[in-house]
Amino acid sequence: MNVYQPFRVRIEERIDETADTRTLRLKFLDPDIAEKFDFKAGQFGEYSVFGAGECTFCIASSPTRKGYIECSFKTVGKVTSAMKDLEVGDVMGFRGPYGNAFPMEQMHGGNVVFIAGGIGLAPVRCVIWNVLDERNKFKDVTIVYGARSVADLVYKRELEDWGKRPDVKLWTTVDPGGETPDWKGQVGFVPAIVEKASPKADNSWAVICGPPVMIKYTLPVLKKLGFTEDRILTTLENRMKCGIGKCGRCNIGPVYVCKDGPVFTAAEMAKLPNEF
Amino acid sequence: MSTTTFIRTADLKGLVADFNAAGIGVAGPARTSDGAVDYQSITSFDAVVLDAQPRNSLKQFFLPPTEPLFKYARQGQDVAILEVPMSFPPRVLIGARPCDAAAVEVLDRVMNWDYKDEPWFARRDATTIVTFACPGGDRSCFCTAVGLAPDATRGSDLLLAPAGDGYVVEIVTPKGQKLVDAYAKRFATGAGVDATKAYRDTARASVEGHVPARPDVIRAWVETHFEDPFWAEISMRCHGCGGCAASCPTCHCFDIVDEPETLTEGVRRRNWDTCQTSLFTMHASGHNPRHDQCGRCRQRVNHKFAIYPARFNDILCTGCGRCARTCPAGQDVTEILTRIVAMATGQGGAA
Amino acid sequence: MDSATPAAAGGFEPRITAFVCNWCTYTGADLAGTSRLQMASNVRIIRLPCTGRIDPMFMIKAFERGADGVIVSGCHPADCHYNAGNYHARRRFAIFRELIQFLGIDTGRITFSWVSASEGAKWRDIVNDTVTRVRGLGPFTAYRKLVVDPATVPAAKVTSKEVPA
Amino acid sequence: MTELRELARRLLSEGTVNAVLGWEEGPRGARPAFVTTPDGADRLIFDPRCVHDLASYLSPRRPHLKKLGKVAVVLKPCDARAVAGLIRETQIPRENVVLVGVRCGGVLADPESTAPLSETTVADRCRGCPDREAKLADHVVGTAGAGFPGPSRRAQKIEELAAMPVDRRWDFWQAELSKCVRCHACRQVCPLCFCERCMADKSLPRWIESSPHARGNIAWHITRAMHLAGRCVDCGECERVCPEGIPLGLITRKIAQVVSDRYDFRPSDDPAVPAPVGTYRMDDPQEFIL
Repeated sequence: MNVYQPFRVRIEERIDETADTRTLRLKFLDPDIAEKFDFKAGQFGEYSVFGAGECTFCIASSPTRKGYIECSFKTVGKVTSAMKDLEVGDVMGFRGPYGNAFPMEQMHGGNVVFIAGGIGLAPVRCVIWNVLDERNKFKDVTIVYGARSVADLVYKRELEDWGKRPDVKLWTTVDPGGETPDWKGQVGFVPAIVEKASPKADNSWAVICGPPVMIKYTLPVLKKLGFTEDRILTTLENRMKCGIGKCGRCNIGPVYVCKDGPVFTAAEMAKLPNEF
Repeated sequence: MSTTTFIRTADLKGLVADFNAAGIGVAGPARTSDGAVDYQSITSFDAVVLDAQPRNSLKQFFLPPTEPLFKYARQGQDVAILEVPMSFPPRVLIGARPCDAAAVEVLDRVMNWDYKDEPWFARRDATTIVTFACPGGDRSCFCTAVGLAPDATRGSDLLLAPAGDGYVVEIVTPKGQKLVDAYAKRFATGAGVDATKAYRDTARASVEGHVPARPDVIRAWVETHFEDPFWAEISMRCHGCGGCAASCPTCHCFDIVDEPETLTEGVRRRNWDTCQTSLFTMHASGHNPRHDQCGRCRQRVNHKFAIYPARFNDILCTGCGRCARTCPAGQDVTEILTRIVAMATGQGGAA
Repeated sequence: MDSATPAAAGGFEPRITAFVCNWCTYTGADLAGTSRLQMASNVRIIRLPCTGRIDPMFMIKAFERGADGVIVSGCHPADCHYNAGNYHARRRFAIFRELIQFLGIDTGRITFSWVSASEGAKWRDIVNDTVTRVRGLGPFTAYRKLVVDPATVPAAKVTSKEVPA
Repeated sequence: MTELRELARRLLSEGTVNAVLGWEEGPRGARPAFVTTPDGADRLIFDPRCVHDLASYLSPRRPHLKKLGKVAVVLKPCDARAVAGLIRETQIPRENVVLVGVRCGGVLADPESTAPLSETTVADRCRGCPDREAKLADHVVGTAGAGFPGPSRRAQKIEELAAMPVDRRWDFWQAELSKCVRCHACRQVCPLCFCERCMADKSLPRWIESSPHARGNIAWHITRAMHLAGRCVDCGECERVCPEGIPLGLITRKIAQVVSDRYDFRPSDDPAVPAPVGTYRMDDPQEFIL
């Protein structure tokens, strides 16, 4: 037994989100682990396909929902390609949870704005679920989610559910040209929609995740709305092998994404050297 | 001062014979077929070469270039995990250099950073390090600039220094004491540490002054000069070969890969890796946060002299100089550090 | 059991991987089959578009995965479906063969041949000769011993893996 | 040396090039130098310690050097063969680089050596080298020694190995190749290993196991040798840089012999001569093919 040996998990369900994005619901084989396993919103794990290797993703489900974990991935490399070939019932590996988490307790009693682009909704979704499962602990909940096109929107069923809830303000948007004739959401880039949604900054937290260019242009909007850098939270990813601070490749300057992250405030991000 | 004892050279030979007889593995610096000196398995103390720095370091005895982490076997949809036992036969490393022994202890920090690396510590537990005080080094040695010395005891269980017809033995750790107790007949009373002073002084003199002993200044400069053109300048000659990392006693970065043996079975292995190659940080998408050699050269210096000190209050370098000796393009860490100190203290340094 | 695979003789049956071109040798092997020519059953054929596609890595991979011998075969010179694939391959094979011989691999483990679509009988001979020759050389244990991993034990029931706060 | 420095100074001050790649005195002997100012030309040296093949720096795999723009590079005759290889394989446009040949009568095995160049200290690959200056060069400077006669010790070792039974040869190579830690230094310094992404780094599929066990190592070294067959210019860098001291030169030299014997090809600094792998003759020998 060593720290690199994963738990075994079985694929309970697989949901195709888009043409190249899929969500897997995983259950621990060992009932003891299934019972004891706990994590915090924002933490990540090393998922493995035996024979292909390991891959790092955040846990896309919420710690408030016990007994399983979910991950969403885009098919790009060796491991994600192998993951795409797995069927329901197949056994995978999981190591974790690793890394820090969103400061859920601190956020209690505040408003929360979620801003996500593309597959970046996966880590944000974990917090959204967490917040909605403990809805009375938070005030206003606003979600701004954008993708390149309607076909690229992930978690479509959940978007529908969130849209129906009276206690959630949901703004979905697609890039100009990405809309379909029956698209009822917004058309435009995420920063513009955030400005349009204009969530109030007072006693608020923003959780943002998406392509670097989206984050780059959304941050000034949030600042203009009055959000301070220490209340804008994001989650980073970098190539990792061990997930536990030893293999030496996820650091951005002095900061280890696996140990100090993956969750960072915009204030912390601003101090990082330009190496991510 | 720790307690000392004494061992005659003849008894040292006998000690290695005792280890052999007891089935304890022995490794030490010995000649290779191509004439170099490597730490390697030995069966006799006669093979030990003490007057040349070994080409490799000790890290391979604790973090092998490749090691299996576990095997897997698929049965239908299920997968069985077969564990590699995390216990290793006892071994004595004899003739270790102080810089190499210290490196092992430096690495204990990261290997135990919140999560214990069992393969590393299982080998650590099984291994006793018998270090010989260094006779002195060449112009690339700079252990005294990173808080060590040719007779530093750090990381060693026993430290031997020559005196008369044998060696004064400093007992550094309980593990060292245990070895001395177990083979008490091989040890005797003899000269004290004082008798080795001249030897130690000569060694120290040979390595001093190659790099200013200002690790704090180096760290401060590296921490505040991420974008300095210095990095681009020194990286021009770098081939990105990673020879420095391979020979380094403290470079410990690794890769984890799955290797299928058959359609249903395979092994997950951990292999040495190096920050000097582009693949090291490349994302599956093709994006590479460390996209050129400039960033990679900076990373190596940064990790050793700024990041590790910030994390563990310890320098990830023991001044052995191997990276300078092995670099095919003449990149020299002593030069880099000396220039950094010069730039930091306002004494120029630009080429 | 036909005469070319005397399994009763000693137990060792070599595993042979054949890399053949689609146009000539594969068709030739097919002809051998449809002509009901008797031959050893030790060969597993991997069909490729052309000998020009047969990278020496394929042969290394075959040995890695347990082959005791390899057959490489394609169109005769001047017969290549793509005009020159076999000419290019011929140079690479020649160099590869001398290289592995230099590194200590018995070249008796690899058969190179040209077998046309009409040479079913030649394919049978190539197969039988190779099987006999490799049987004589014995299993390729030297290659299989290149990696010897420590004995493993089934994973203990994991119950106490720490979940950090 | 003065001639070299004057030429470099002129090329830099006239703006013909932005940088001159040559050798300088480093902390441990000679090492590659990147001179970007006319005054810096005085740093340049050439002596038998200048063993490094600077053609490596012209490889397109080094994007950080592209920033230098047009460069001049100082070349020994063997290095010129590497440049010819890069031109032949359309990796660098000839007009983008100024080639400064230095006349050479052999170099030492080790750039740190302080020994005079002699029959015993000369790099083994220089024994029997017929080239004293690069024909490909735009400028040629310096004077050449007489060179050293062959055969090289490697050639003798190759014969010795060839005479061994095959399984003893296997044992010899396993002892050597098992030392490999797969740092890939041999690839990184090779002037002709210019692939954007090396086959050894590709994982879909994983042809070459990346683990430094004997099985991965032999696959890597066979592949490396095959990919350099007929392209290797015998600059000796792979063997020099190997941190484990593996005699890689024996493998490349062996293949050079095969290519020479079978296809009458010897690496030259003429980019117009086609490489032997990638071309063919209809009557190439095929005695090994049934």
